[in-house]
Amino acid sequence: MKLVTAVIKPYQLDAVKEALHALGVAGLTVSEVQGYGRQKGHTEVYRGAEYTVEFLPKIRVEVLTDEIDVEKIVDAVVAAARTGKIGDGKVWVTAVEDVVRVRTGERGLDAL
Amino acid sequence: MKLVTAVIKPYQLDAVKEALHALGVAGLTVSEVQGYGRQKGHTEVYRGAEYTVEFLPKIRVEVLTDEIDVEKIVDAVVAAARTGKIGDGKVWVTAVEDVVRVRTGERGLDAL
Amino acid sequence: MKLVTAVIKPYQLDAVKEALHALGVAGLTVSEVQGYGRQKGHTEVYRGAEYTVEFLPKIRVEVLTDEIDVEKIVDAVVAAARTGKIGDGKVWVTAVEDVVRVRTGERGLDAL
Amino acid sequence: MPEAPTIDTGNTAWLLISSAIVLLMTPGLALFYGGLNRAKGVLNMMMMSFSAIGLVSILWLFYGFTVAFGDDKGGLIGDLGQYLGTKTFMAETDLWGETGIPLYVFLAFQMMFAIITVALISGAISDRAKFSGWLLFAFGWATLVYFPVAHWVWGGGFIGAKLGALDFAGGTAVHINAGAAALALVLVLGKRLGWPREAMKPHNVPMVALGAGLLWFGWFGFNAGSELTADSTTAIAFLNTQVCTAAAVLGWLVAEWLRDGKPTLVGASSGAIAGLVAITPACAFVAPWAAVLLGLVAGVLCALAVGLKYRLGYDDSLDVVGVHFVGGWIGCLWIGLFGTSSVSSLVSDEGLFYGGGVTQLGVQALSALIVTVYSFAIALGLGFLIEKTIGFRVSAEAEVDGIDLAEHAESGYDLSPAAGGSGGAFALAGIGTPGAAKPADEPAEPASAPVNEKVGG
Amino acid sequence: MPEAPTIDTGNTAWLLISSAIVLLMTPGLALFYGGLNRAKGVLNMMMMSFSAIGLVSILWLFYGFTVAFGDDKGGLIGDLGQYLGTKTFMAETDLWGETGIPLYVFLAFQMMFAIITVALISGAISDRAKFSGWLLFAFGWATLVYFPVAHWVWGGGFIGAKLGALDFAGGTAVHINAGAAALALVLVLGKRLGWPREAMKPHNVPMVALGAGLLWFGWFGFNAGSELTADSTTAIAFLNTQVCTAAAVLGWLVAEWLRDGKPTLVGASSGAIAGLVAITPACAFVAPWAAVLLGLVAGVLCALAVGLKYRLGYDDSLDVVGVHFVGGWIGCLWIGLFGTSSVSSLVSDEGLFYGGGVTQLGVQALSALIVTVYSFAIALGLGFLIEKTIGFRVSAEAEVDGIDLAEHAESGYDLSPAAGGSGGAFALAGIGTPGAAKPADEPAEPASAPVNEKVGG
Amino acid sequence: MPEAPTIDTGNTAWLLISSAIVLLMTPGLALFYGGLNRAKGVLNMMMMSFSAIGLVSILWLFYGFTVAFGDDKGGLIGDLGQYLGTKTFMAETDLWGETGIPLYVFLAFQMMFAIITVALISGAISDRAKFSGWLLFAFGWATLVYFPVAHWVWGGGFIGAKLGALDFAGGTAVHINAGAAALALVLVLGKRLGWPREAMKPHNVPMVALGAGLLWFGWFGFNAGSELTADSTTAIAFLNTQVCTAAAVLGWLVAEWLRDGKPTLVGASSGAIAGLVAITPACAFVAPWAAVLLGLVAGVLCALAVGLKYRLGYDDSLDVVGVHFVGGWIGCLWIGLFGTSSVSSLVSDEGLFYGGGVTQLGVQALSALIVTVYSFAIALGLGFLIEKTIGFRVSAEAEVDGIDLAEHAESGYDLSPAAGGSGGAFALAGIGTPGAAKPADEPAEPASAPVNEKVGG
Ligand SMILES: Nc1ncnc2c1ncn2[C@@H]1O[C@H](COP(=O)(O)OP(=O)(O)O)[C@@H](O)[C@H]1O
Ligand SMILES: Nc1ncnc2c1ncn2[C@@H]1O[C@H](COP(=O)(O)OP(=O)(O)O)[C@@H](O)[C@H]1O
Ligand SMILES: Nc1ncnc2c1ncn2[C@@H]1O[C@H](COP(=O)(O)OP(=O)(O)O)[C@@H](O)[C@H]1O
Repeated sequence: MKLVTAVIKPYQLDAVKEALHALGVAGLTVSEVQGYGRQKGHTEVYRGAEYTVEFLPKIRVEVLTDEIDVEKIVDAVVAAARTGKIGDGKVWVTAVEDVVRVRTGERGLDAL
Repeated sequence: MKLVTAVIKPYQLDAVKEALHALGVAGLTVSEVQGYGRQKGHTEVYRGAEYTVEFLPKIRVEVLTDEIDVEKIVDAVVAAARTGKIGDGKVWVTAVEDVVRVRTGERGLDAL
Repeated sequence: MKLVTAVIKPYQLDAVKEALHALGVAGLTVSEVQGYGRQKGHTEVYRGAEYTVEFLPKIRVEVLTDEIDVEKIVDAVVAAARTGKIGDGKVWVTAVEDVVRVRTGERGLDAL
Repeated sequence: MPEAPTIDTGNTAWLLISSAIVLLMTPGLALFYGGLNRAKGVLNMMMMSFSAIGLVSILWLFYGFTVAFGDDKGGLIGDLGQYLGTKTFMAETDLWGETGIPLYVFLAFQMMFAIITVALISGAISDRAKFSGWLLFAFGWATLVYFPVAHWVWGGGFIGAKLGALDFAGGTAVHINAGAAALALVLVLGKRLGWPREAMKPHNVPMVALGAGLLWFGWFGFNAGSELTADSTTAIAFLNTQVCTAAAVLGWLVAEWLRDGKPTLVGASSGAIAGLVAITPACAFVAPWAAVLLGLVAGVLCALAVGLKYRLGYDDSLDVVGVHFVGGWIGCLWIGLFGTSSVSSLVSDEGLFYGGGVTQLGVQALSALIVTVYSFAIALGLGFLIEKTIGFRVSAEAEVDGIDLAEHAESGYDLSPAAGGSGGAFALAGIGTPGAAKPADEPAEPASAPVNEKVGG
Repeated sequence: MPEAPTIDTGNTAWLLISSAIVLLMTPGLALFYGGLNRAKGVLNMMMMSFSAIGLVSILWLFYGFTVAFGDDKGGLIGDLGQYLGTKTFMAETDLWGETGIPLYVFLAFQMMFAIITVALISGAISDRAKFSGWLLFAFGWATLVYFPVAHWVWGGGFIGAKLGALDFAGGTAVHINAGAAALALVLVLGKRLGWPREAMKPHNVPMVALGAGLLWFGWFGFNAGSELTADSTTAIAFLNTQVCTAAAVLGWLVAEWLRDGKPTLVGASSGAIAGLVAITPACAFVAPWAAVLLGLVAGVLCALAVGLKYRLGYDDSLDVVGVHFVGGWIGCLWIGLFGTSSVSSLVSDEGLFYGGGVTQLGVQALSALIVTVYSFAIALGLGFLIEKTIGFRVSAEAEVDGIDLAEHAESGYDLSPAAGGSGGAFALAGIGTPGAAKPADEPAEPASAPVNEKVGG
Repeated sequence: MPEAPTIDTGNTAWLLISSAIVLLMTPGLALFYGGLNRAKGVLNMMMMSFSAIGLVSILWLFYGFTVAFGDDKGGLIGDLGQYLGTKTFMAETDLWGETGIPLYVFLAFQMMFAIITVALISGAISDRAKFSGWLLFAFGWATLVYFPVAHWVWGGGFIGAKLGALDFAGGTAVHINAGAAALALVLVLGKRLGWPREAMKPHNVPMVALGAGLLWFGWFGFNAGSELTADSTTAIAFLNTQVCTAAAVLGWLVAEWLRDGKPTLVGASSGAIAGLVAITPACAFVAPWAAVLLGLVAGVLCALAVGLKYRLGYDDSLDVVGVHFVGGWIGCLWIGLFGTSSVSSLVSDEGLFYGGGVTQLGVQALSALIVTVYSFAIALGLGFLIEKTIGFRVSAEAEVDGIDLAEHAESGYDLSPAAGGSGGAFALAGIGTPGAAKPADEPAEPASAPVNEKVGG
């Protein structure tokens, strides 16, 4: 079992979701994060004081999958999330030892 | 060392927390996430336009633990989070190479 | 490849960010979490009813890095996040099998 | 030969603006209640107020006004034919009494009272009442309770004209009346799921304070407007409203400070409402110093009263009983204690503290009791009728998911710290939309893929 | 010998406070529109209203008032020299007509109308208009359209004085006028990125309801204030405003209930605005029951009309056309249907339902048509001129990131459930600040490292 | 034989409603300040305003009014016995001067001024003042500074009656007075932790704009109400208030645009306040065009002034000094520059630009200086006294965690994008409650496990 985690630009979420859907991925979990990297933040102004917001809003997408599909999923996410501009984000893979579906108690592949 | 991650229904958090407490788990970290899966979202209406909210609010619970307790913890979380309805969520386990308690610098089991 | 995850006190984020910067870490991802542990929550009052907020706001910091730097990074984060009071948080390390930079498709170390 | 009454532009101006600010009280109440509520029911809570404006205005125009203010029939009801809403009153003589005010201004002013009285009840039943049930209840209670009770108290009916009970701006007719109905509905609907184990605290305290501010503002029209003209009675009603309310803010804060260790903004806002409620019946009958005392007493007592529900086990969600019912009773009795003819010629029996004995006090208590019993009984009956027929309470599932989604298919906020600002990834990602497009990815044919737009079917 | 007119304090009081509450309508509109907007553009949306207050007030003082209300020149424009803003009018005789009201009060009252009419337009172009473009448009449209049209309708110009069209408080001059301009701007600016695939729903519904509440409140000044004096016409205008609006709330809710299965708070708020718009021209000319009917019709029709944009493919973001243009037309024609001399002596031709034939109806339609065509044409021209010169639409990138950041370098909220409270780690962490200090870590020299403070350069 | 003065209903109506809208200014201020503040201190900020309403109302009733408006004693103070709050003034002759207004209306109107003047100060000390310290300060400063200064300026005291300084509605008595006290408190309390390294930006900008809108609205009562009657002076005061404020919005926006590259909504709101402050003393003394000029100047200068704190190193958190103190001085001096007897008969020495020399300018400056020095000195003394006795500043820990939790045990928001809506898992999970129950898991015995309810001990 693997966990694919992607940190992407918010506007790409829909494309990523559809790409995963096309691969038959049935579920995913997303959350709000703030990213810091090569991409520059923006500047706000408040009563003559100017300051920089360095963190940028990003979306983290997490997909549990089996070993076989993992490459396809990574490729699909990367392709769908790409705009070609700095700040497109990262995708990474970690090993998962076990997965359980809460509703049924099924384990491993059946839990997905 | 292991990390147990659970994505559960918000209303089950309290039960999960108490189940973990009963096992002597001293700490945990939770965050807001949005889930997509078999469970259907809901529909909102705005000035005659109707649209579907596909993502559902879920809570992610993370517990660092040692190898010995991990099965007990997974079972406890699964039992406490279960309502039997679609969307109850997933629990998964990953290996952790090291843990440090920031306050003291303690490592490994002592850090929990 | 490794993933260093830290759960820290919100006010320490800036110090952690600067410590990482000093080590040449180019990117990181942060998110809001709520922590439960030894540190006590606070009490709120509402029309004569008093209740305890058990979860405390924390920040999760995630840094992808290569094997070589991981110890330095952990040490730097622990040092920067420490206030010496209960609730300073945890830092842990997990193995990452692969990382991709979405923009370019670069993999592994080049993706950082 | 007495001159025919003509319009007094000053009085008319005062009552026009009073009517407008009393109308504003109901949106103010919607904010006050809405902010006190949990976020997942804020819209339903506000809808109960906004729908009361819509519904009660129409009922009042067509028959409520004539029931309440038509010529008295047997002490119980106004002449039904006199002011039916199908008629038009634009003659030069269509003024209200000796006030120099057009009839329609008085009708509009009193309309705003009917609206807010109904809306007040909704705070007790937050997060669990079907919207259709609420509308039905509002219709029934306005018709069977508010309109006749307004007649009894102000329109020449038995409480005001025979019994001689005093109620300048609505202690019995408005606050005790609404509070008793609220208690009845709480018994019909039962507790919210999880209450009282969960605290169910306010989701937006600045909004609570905003609502309290608008209510305070509008209440000057409510109380000082009730004189109908601009004179020195208006002046003292205005002043008493201010100082009693100020004292009640202090009273509630002190009670919190002593009991809980901390004074809160929810407490300050609640204290303001308690003071406003308490001074409502008494504002033109007591001296300013007695109004200050009333405020302190009402602030402290209502702060204590809102805790009673935990002991008695009824879930009066936003404390309509603890604030309006209790505050209304205190203010109503205060006239029997501190009412004095040196302030108002309407006071025939001096209050107890002025050596006038307990006559007026007894009359006040009786009037409050009658309204309490009548309103409670009818509301209970109406509530059960609705529960047994169309059902009054939403399903447990709807309650857990949130009544805003279940009853109104909308949710209060889509903020994400600052959508598009320093945070707000979810909002940027268009979560909650039918499909977040890539920036430049516009549909080829503009109208081809609307978001399930249903207008054209 | 007729007495020289003197100040009537009652009328003056009424018009002073009416002016104040009409001014409050524009912040109310900013909240209404701002809440309906997505969070990332809330500030820009509100800025369009606030800047309209700033800009139009000054234009009105200096030349708008004399264009609109100076002595008529050829039915088209007021005497330009008569009330130029450089003059001062403090003589005892500087009153407005026979109303007993100082000239400056009338000038101020009408100023508030000019402001909000301009601000109304902004709802159509949310999230995509350059702020500089908006300012230029506001300046041009106020000057070329609103000021003369106000003259045509109310200032002695051809629509009111020659054609004999009736418009008590601004159905044509305000709502149709603004609605037609809004449609023109939508055509110039095009759709928001992602529309209509994304739903772009309101980010803060309680704020929408608050805005609607303030608009409703201020509208009493708008409509009943338009009588200028406090008399029985004022009274019926006030009452009709209330009951028509109440009915429109119900009408919109019923339409939603039948069509979508759920009534919403956005619907109740929108229905209120639809009712207020519709009664605006007719409030002093129809009987209360006819106002109720108007409200029901306007509530239902506007609820249907806001869906038209999906079929026709134009992105009138917050439905200025569907509510103000459509509602304005309905109200304007209503006078031809239900206007009656038994309510107002200004009605010379009875409405169709009173057996008066279609004369007035035709006149009403013609007046609405003239204003529609004129406003649309000039707005279209102005819009294209701005687009071709300084550019009217922001870049796609600015639109995606959010117009608040792009045009105003600020973001609406920094909440994080409750910064420092039960949540809010980000706010505690000082994300969005130039460097969050450790608590005790203050800079050694206080003024040495300001946050890029630029005042002193 | 002169007739005994009788009540003028028009004037009374105007002052009643003016009093009500001036009261509304303080909740408006609470929203304005609260929105500008960080989220973790929004409630404390609003509490300072709400508690000022509670406290100062009572002080004013009992002795403030007689100190300020009792018959003058030696130019310094009013007759203490004359209007003590224990007395009642309901005689037919209890009117205020020649205005035809009941004494109690004037007392209430002026009460609202005392309240807001005290509340204004709180903006300077955000996020770090103990609530008990604030209450003590409010009590002391109102008593020792505001009440006598109001007497000096308006009540027959030496500044107005002897010196001949003009201050129509409170440039010296209110804004300079509060601004000088604010500066003193900033020196006593010191900087917020992290300032100026962290930007500490507004947490809720729409709330700032709402507050500004309510302040603008109420200010018409403040300025035009200060004439006490409804006449042509009222009219020009009203108009000048509007056009000066509008110009100041534009002025501030232009200053931002040139300096920072972007105009902001916080800037537009701040500009409005700056304009309102500046016109306050001058509104009845200058021609409308001069009011426009004043607005532009005040808008630009205050926009620059708010940056000064970074250079001088004092943390006037929400810029009370930069806006109220600076704006107050500008408006006060403006009378010496553009005051003219062609607008008001109260102007005896024409302003400099009307060829009247520098007499009035000097008098104005002197009056402003006296109030500045007196208020600053007493506030400084009071502040230090409080700091040395009960302590005025909260602990560093309380400041980091948030003053709302530390001083009031509550937090502003529990939103989570939309609890129960499209997001809001935390709110659904009941985080922040003593134990979130499973949906159907109700306690067996309703009242057995209340949430630590303490009422009954
Ligand atoms: N070393 C890292 N560890 C964790 N997250 C990272 C790391 N580097 C970048 N990120 C995440 O990826 C996002 C994009 O990175 P950035 O350097 O801006 O652009 P790019 O990936 O296109 O080179 C960041 O906003 C951050 O959320
Ligand atoms: N493959 C997956 N990867 C990550 N998270 C998943 C995955 N599948 C489901 N989830 C998470 O689990 C939640 C529940 O899944 P769902 O399919 O709705 O119900 P169930 O788990 O009962 O079959 C989802 O909302 C999502 O957050
Ligand atoms: N076993 C655990 N698993 C996951 N997170 C934990 C665990 N224990 C503690 N934490 C996180 O670390 C934070 C600090 O822990 P706490 O016990 O309060 O203090 P300390 O780490 O100083 O002993 C908690 O708020 C929680 O977010």
